[in-house]
Amino acid sequence: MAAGAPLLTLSGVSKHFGGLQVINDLDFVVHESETVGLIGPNGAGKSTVFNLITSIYQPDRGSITFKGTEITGLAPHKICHMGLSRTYQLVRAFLKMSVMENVMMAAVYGVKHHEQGPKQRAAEALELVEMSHKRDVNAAHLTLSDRRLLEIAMGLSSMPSLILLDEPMAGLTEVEIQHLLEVIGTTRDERNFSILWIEHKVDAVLDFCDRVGVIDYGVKIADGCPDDVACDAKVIEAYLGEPVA
Amino acid sequence: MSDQRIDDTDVKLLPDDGGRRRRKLIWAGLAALAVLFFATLPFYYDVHNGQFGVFFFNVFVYVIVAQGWNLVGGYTGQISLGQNAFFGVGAYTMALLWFNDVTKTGYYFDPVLMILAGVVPFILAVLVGVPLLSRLRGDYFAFGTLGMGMIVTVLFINGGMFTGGAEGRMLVPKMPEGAVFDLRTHYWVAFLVAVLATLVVYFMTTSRIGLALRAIREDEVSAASHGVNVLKYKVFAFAVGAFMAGVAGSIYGYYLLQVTPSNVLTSNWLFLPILMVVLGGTGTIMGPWLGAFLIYLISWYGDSYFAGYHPIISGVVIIAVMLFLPSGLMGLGKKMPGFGNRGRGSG
Amino acid sequence: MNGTRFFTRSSAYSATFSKGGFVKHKRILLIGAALMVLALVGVSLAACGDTTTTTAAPATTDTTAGTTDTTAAGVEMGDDIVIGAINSLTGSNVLTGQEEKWAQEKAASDINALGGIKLADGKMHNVVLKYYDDKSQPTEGASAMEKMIKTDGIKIALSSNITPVNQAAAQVAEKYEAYYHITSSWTDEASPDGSFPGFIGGMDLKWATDMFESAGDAGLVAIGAVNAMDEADRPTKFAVMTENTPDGVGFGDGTKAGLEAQGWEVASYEKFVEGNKDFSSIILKFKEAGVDGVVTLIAPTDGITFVKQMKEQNWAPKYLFGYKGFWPVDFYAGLGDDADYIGYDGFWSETLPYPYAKELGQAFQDEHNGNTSNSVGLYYAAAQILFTAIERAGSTDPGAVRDEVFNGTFPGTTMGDITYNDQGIADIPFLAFQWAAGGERVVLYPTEVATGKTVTFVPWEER
Amino acid sequence: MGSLVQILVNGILLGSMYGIAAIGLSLIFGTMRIIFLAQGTMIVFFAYLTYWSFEKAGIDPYLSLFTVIPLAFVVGLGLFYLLFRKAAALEDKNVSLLLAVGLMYLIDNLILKIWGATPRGVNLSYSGAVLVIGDIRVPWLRFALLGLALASALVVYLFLKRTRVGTAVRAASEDMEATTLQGINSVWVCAISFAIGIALAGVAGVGMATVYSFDYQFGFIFAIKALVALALGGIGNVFGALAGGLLLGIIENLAAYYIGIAWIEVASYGVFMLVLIFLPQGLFGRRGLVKKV
Repeated sequence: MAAGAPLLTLSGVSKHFGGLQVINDLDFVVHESETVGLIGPNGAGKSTVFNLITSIYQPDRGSITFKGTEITGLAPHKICHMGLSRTYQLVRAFLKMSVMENVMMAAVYGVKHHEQGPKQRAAEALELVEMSHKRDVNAAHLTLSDRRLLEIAMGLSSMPSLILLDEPMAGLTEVEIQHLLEVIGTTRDERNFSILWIEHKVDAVLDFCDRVGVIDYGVKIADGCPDDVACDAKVIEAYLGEPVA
Repeated sequence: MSDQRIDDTDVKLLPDDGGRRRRKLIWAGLAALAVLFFATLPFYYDVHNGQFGVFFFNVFVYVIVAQGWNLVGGYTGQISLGQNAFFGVGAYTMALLWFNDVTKTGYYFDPVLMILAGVVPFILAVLVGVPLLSRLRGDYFAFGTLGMGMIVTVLFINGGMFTGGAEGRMLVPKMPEGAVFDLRTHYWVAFLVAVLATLVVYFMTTSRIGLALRAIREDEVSAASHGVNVLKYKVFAFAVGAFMAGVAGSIYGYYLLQVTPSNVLTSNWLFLPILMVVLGGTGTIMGPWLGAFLIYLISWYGDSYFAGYHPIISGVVIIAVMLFLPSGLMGLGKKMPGFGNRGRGSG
Repeated sequence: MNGTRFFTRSSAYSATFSKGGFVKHKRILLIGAALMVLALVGVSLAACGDTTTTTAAPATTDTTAGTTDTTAAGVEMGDDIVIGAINSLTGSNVLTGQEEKWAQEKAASDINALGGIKLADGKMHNVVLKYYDDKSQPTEGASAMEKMIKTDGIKIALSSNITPVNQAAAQVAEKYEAYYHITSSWTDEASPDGSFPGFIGGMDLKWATDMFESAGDAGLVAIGAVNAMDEADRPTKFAVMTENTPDGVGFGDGTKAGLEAQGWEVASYEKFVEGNKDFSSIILKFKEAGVDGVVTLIAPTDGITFVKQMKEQNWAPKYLFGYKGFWPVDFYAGLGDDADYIGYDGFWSETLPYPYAKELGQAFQDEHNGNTSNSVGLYYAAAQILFTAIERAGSTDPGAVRDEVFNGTFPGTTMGDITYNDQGIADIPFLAFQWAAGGERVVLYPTEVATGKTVTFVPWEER
Repeated sequence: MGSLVQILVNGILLGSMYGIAAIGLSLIFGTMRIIFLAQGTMIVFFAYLTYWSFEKAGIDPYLSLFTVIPLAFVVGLGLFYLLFRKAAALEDKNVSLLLAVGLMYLIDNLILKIWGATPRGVNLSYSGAVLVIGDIRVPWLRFALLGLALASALVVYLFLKRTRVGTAVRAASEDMEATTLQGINSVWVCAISFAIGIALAGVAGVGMATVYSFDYQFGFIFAIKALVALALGGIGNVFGALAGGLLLGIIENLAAYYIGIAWIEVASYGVFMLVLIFLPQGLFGRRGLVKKV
């Protein structure tokens, strides 16, 4: 519960597609060195939140600040340079490139200036996610869980202060999830960055995060410590109202 | 499409590092031998009068354009359908500057003119590329470049006194006193530039720039979120491709000594290089060479043996290649162990 | 994203899809598709056979080598003389290319039937033509010339029939000292002020000759035919409309200047892109400008569209004269009666009082469903001249043959007596024709060979 | 003023051809992202078939619609399964682009070999009939073409809205991946779109045969014009594609009259580029279709 200064702030963010209001007046904060979960049923608008933060979509209303700077509408690569990196639900590592090339790419372009060279950073990031032995494997030939780890390594190599994890556990087996959680845990302790974690599966997030927000139909319905959220009537209703696939 | 994305059962490791390095060495050796062979060919073969001289000259010109397209279309994944415009603008830059005695630097195979012939398309590509690439992706970019090609063509046709209109510019009368047309010079210049173009593409794509370009090809959004200034690199690749096409245009202009819209702005300079790259292997360094050689071989001998039927044959060849070898000849080797096609489908 | 709603909706469809109804249909449709494709191929082949027996007669053999067996009695036969022929076998210019090829092959087989060409070695030599495809494009014309010289070692060639292609090919011939016997390319020289680069005459070619007309003078036959009209019928305001190609622009500029030099008013000068599909705005413009005479250079396909749209807009000038596209029989066939009273250029007519003209025209008709040609005589004459020059030179040395043509006089061709100047240029007079009602060709100009008088283009409603 | 109206009418009449072709392209491009450059060639091919059935059997072109459309549909299915099935699934769009180019070469030159280089056109007894409204002249055959264009748009629209396959096609043109994930047989959806696209080439072919003179190399420029119309109107919208075609026709006619016929390409492609740059989703396309993700 070591919440520092606010790192990422969403205030009054709204977004609609066609006639569909996907995000409605969302306020949300991530503090320094904080691990925050964002959960919600399928289609609640979780991924859209990420796409709004990383400027893939422009919000209709509201503002997003990162490290005190307004990043609404800023080019995605500039947001990355500011120290915000993300993973994707459907892994978007570069499949035709090797693991090392993937991480190198992120290391070269992710940070503008750093005392460590990109090669060193990339190697370190791979070491952290325990994938150094697969550095010359093409990303296309990795298992799904390795691809997830690869994306995390790519994120790490850009020395972020905040990583957005987009359903990293989707499609993984129990064993793989355990491994992933361990890796994320150790790297977080090592590097001391914040995490904003979207997840469909609730239990892991409740165990792992300092704080959890819940959204449904684009509206935040709960925000607090995991135990409180788990007991919140609205949350339970949201989850039971639409059966988990 | 997506069945390949979540493809976690099929784990295959690439051959170990040593094998890769060995293969790389073999390639480098072969390339060096080939360069040596082509560079010295004029010493033991009559390039000027023999049929292979002009054959290879044409292949080299196509290789330059194809390498340029390879950089944009192959490595960066932006299908440009405007290469003929850059080729033509390059040829016209050379021709008009020469014709109007602008630079006063000698003109016939003047390096200044040839570089300018690349610079002008480069600038054009930046001017066109920034608005197009900042707003359009993939196919829309293809439409946009196609439109640009059409506009450039019409502007040159209607250029009146400036461009010489539909009649273009005749350069023979401008040949310096006593200069003799010798195909050897053309052969060497074209070869040199083709090798240079290949080296530029090679070093660009194996350097850090290459990482960005390949990342953009596979997934622009992801590349951007990993810090790549997508627009900058796309425009850069597009402009370097245009530069190459322009220089190739000037070399071809020096060969024809007559630059007209129907010589240098036709769709031949658009589709043939693309075909060569794709046939050889998109996004491979040797693909354009293989492709250019084969396609030009078909077009050179096709109409000797199947007069009047060669377009039909070309059509069938294109279709057959795309059906059975969509990743090109360079993909043939990869196909053998069974995973050549993997990963191509997703991204 | 709106993933959820989409999911639930479309999964309902997926259920219906997998129920099988579509799968069954699909198989039937697939089999049907395969059958249809087969049927189409069959139909195509049938159609192919159909046309070869009727219209595609000239393309029977590539070379006339077959005649080597028929030796002329008593004279020893030497090796065949192989002459290259650059021709548009594919691309936009095929139609004219086919007529040219027919005429050249006819000339070769005629001379072979007479025993061939006698060279200095005292032997008779048969002529064999080897064709190279210029694909109707200048760059390919240059390639074809390279190929001819380098792969086959042939250094004498008959030309293609579009100016830019021949210019490019001539440029190559010049480099390797091969003789290029050009016809059908504008002969214009460069203008003194350098504003106009000139066509063949502007290139100062040492290794090529050209027998044709200057683009500047070509328009004169249209004017000549106007002058042959009754004073009252003559148009007063002209429009010049041409396709935006080197051929077209050279012609257009020349014609406009020619008309104005003779005191006619040119109210409109338009260049259109080849393959244009809509002329209605231009027709409207002409209509409003009070244009009553049109001189145009236009391809047959565009020409048919143009006249069709003239009729749709109910616009009929007093005089409509077209180069290039209005003379083929196919133009008349494509328009039917609507093509009546349209004037057009020609290089030749079988009615001309030249030796063999009538027979050549008859031979063409026999092999083309009775259709006539107003060009084959030119191509035939070009081949005749080349054969004569080879015979005079006594060898197939390109330089020697060339020297015979420069300043040479060739009497009795199907184009009459032809004399080349010291630039290797022979200007031939164009002819003006008109489609009479019913589709008969009438020669209007020059008046000494005219077979009829220029008739006003009859307004549509009076037909 | 009168002439302006006439120009607009002429433009609309010209544009209806572009429109029909663009609707077909819109389906093919929308679902498979194939830049189908052979569309013009297919149109010419069906124009020849129409011409041929008229010359050989005296079948009125408008009657032959009933044979040409099903034939074209089935040819489309055949082409898809023979050529484009695999290519449509590839991320590398060069393959399908070049397949279309190869097909264009092949069919262009097959037409040349089969029917020759002669320009063809169908001369009907009612070819010259013109509807006269005041000063404005509307040729009936070209008017009929506009009718065909509207009918095509309507039929395709109803197909997309009212049938299950149509809904799947619509879904696919929005997000092929999602469609695949939802278990819709994406191959079949592509096949249907492609076949309808070619069927529309058949419609356009009949129209071309009746109104224009055509030859074997008419196709390429026409395909590009149709692409321009498509991008002008906006992808994923049937009436948008039609409107794009009409707009292109009007631009060309206005340019021909006011600037000069030599400049129509600059005018039409210039407008096209401006639209691409400032309204990437086209004039009538739905916003958000050009997705960033």
